[in-house]
Amino acid sequence: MFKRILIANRGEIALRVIRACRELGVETVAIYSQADRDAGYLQLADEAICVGPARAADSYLRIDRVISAAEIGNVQAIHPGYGFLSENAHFAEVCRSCDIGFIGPTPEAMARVGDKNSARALAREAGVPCVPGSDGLITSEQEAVTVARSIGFPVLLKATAGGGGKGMRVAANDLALASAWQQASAEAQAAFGNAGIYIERYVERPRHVEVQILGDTHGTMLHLWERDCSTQRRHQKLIEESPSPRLAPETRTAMCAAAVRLAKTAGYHSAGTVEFIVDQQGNFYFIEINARIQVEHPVSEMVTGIDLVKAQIRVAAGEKLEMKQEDIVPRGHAIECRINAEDPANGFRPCPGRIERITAPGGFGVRFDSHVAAGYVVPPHYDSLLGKLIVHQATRREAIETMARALKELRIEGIKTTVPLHLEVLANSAFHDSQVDTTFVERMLAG
Amino acid sequence: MFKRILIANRGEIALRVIRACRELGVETVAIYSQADRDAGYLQLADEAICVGPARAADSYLRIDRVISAAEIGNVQAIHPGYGFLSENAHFAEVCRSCDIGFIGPTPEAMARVGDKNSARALAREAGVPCVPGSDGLITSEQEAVTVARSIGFPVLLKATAGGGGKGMRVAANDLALASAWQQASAEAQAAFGNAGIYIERYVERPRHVEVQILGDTHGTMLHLWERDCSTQRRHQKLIEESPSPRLAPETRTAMCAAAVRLAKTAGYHSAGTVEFIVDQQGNFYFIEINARIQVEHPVSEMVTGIDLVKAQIRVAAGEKLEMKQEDIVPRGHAIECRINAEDPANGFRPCPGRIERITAPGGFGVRFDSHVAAGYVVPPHYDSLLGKLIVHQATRREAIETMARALKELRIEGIKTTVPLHLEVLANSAFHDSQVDTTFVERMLAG
Amino acid sequence: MSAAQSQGDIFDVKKVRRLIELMKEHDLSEIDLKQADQRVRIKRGQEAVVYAPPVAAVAPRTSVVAAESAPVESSRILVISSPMVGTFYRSSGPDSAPFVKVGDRIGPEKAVCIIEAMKVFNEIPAGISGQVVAVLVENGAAVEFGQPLIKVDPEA
Amino acid sequence: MSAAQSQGDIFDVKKVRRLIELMKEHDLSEIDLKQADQRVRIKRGQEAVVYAPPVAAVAPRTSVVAAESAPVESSRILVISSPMVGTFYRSSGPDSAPFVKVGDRIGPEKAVCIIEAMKVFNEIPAGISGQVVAVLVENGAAVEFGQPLIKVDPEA
Repeated sequence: MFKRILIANRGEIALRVIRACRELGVETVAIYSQADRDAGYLQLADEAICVGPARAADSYLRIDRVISAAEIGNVQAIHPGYGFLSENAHFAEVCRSCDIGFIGPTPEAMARVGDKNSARALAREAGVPCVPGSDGLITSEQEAVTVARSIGFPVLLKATAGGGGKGMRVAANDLALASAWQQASAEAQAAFGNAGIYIERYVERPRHVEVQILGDTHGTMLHLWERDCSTQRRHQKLIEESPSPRLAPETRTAMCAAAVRLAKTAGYHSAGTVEFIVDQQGNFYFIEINARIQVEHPVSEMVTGIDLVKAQIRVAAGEKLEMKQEDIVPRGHAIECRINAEDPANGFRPCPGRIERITAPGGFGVRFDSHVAAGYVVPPHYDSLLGKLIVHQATRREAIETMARALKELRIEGIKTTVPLHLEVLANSAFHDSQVDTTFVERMLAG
Repeated sequence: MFKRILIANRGEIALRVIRACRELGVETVAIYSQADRDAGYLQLADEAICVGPARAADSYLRIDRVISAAEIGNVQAIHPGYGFLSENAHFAEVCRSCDIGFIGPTPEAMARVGDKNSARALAREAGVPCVPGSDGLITSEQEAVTVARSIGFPVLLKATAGGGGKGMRVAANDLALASAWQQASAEAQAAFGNAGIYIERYVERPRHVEVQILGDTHGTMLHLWERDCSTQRRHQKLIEESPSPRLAPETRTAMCAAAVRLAKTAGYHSAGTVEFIVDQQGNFYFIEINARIQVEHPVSEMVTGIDLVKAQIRVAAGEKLEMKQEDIVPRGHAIECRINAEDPANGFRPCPGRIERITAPGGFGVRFDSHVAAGYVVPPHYDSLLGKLIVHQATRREAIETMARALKELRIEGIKTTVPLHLEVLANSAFHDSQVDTTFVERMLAG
Repeated sequence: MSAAQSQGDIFDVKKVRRLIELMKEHDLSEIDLKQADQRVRIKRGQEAVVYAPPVAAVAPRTSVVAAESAPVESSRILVISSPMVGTFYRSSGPDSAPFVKVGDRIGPEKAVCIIEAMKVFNEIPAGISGQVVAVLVENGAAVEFGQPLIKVDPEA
Repeated sequence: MSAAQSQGDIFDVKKVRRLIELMKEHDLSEIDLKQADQRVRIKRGQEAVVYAPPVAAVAPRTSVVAAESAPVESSRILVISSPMVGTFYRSSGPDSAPFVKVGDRIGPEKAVCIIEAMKVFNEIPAGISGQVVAVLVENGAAVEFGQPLIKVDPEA
């Protein structure tokens, strides 16, 4: 096991990794920007090193500074968290060349699954269903039209380097396709420096279901069942749960097996997530692999009883996974609500500022993962996640009741949060009946 | 289901019941003494009624005032919590005569198990092993000597109405027995108004293991497996865990079956605890039944996934238990540490006062049940329990690691607590090896 | 809910003004009234520590509601508060006259109300002498322990 | 809900204004009104400790390390702080003389130290003129971003 690792991240995931390390007896070096210098979780690390000013591009995203901090911090490995450098294959390569362990997949596997087009090729190789679409990148508008006609309208244009909905366009016919093509490639070029676009059939009102995978460097690859993240707003996940409600048992088994097959084909190890969409007929299609720990990993932890971050650190240190697939038996139902510093009444505008008072919920089945405390100032430079409220109960109905109870106990004074939105979703009958697809929240808010 | 219930208690257990009710959609009426008027949990109740001054005998223990509050609060039932009136059969009777539901066993069952001597008779009837001892109360010193010789020294003298170690004496021979007899009966008379004493063989260095039971009013009686509460100081439990380490599987099964048999013989329903001691040879002996929810109930909740307080309210409302014994499968290992306002460096003197700041621990496997917050003033009138820190992990070793991590995250400023003592126990190799009996903490503190 | 409605709107500024005038009149530094889910709390003057010199005179802290059961002097007006939890009645029956009304002169033995608890009707004696200046609770309302019931001016 | 509605909007600014006027008029320090799930709480003036004359002059808070990389004035002394994370070296090699020592006069172009980061040795220029008054970090020590390295008196 590592003696000391560096955490190349901030906020709740930095605290999450510190907690895992403290339980493993591993020392931690935290890095921080000047905007985060007063954050309380830094005191739980064994050492904290300032790597730059508030702007992420000058601090958390600066590979040279993070590596320097790892060197002066004298660590054996780096945990990248999520976001920032976590899916940057070049960063993973630099770590390797500096002889610093990277707590994640190899740079090669990361690159293989990171590009959507090559990931689709891997999926086909592994016999995992993809949304019908182009075999590779589309290079001209004419080709786009030909492909779209062959797979059938409506179609979805996606940036190969994309994420978070950027560079995505839906086209219902030839005419719409022409302008969508130009917008999508321009947007992709601007956002990712890569104008590569591919085309898929547009699946209407899909559910977003993803499979948590976990593999070691000795050839074992397991899944920790699925999460349903259909409750989204503008492609941003709001509520995640496990198991996915209304998923047929055979679909579930097939999807989890497909995820493991795909990960093995990619030569993947560590924790990761294989994302699928499920259409209204219950067919599932591979979308992408997230080569890192995910924000919503706690719901899988709750139902399986497995600490994913500790497992991730253990396999990075070369340990074998002791468990077998048949040992991973889900129990009960878990739900996570992301508590963001946003104002639901004001177009979900980020709402940085000082938290005057906070009362965390507690009791049976409640977990609150948050780096904030009274007096904490939410900096405007990063994402607006304040914490994650996770509940675990015997049934989905009880999980909803516990979540509503816990949300009402959670008091955050000084800034606006997404708590009222969550309460609205939980009270919605479509959510109760699990009639949720990725368009649900927007329809609810419009209604 | 009840529409509205009154909670005849205070502190963390009052908050625990409020949380259960909020999840069940049941309204709550809290009562409070003038010392508790500013306690934050009162705001989570639908109504709060002051029942008297700080002294418990003038407020929480006043049956007339509690019943009046139930009447003006217009409730259908009363949850008594633990302590105070929870095991007062007369109070349960008054509730019945006032047509107010009592969330607990019937007064008859409570009376039957509440008296230790009659509980021993029930145990013999149910074929549950008791520590060899007198058949009933001892009425003279001469009889004490005769009985002690027949069961063999050393012997333990216990008050039939006792609890918390009061009225208990060990005697190693005839001479010691004479003075022990007089002290014990005088102490029992003073403490409980009942000088009744019985004699048992003294079991050296026993483990304290108890079985959680849960029954409905339709004849179903289940167990939720056992808890080990051997980590005590002066008969006060400090740390509880489930499952009990080093308990042979067949002992465990036999003990749990015995608890259910005994509860059925007593005509018991609701939640309750059957306490046993286990001697160094692994034999178990019945000690007593606690006819209420217990402080340490969360460890059983964590390993079974069953919310005991909600179940208790449901069965009190006449609902049938849906689950079967074979559905109650323990998972992982849970540990609870009682966080008391006591000064370990000063003979564990209670340490009331104002809490200036509190940081609650969080993350995977951590539950913190506490009614205190920054600014809370711990009143000197009641027990010193500030909260309960509970962890749940796959294995006992990991549970210990998570507990140590969480205890170090928990910061309470302004008063002294038992946190340092817990850290000392967790670091002790005898505790790691589960070589713990009820004398362990005192031996550890003696150095 | 019914209790809240019967007591009317505590956010009524006029009511608050009357309370404040009472505070000034009697030089109170704090009023804290709580009933069911209603609470009125008003502080006057500098609450906290004043370091000298010169030392500011700090008004003596008085409490109108904290007493165990006996009324406590607050400047001049005394308050009879409820010694138990129950239902407050101003008279011994629906057709009877109230035990006391504003303006009555009373002695310590005078029954001022009945509080019903557990079907027992308890006559509450005044315990003090003076003139009734206010009856604070409506007939039939629930009262908790320590709740102010009747105000008495002992010097009137 | 109905009770809340019947009481009207407690966020009514006019009502709050009247409450505040009331507070000013009567020199109240706090008002706290609570009913059902509504609450109005207003505090006025100095909540806490009041120190008497003479008031001690509190030094203005300054930060010598908060700047992005440029030194920040604190009274007269300027500080050169580290523009990166790395290892600090006072000289270009074990046998070389230090770039600067206390008492040296330096100009903006003058290299004052080397910071090694990722095997790259970065010469750090002073950026300012003046006299070195202190070297704050030991040779070979790790430095973080923004850490003060050298103090310079620009007016000496």
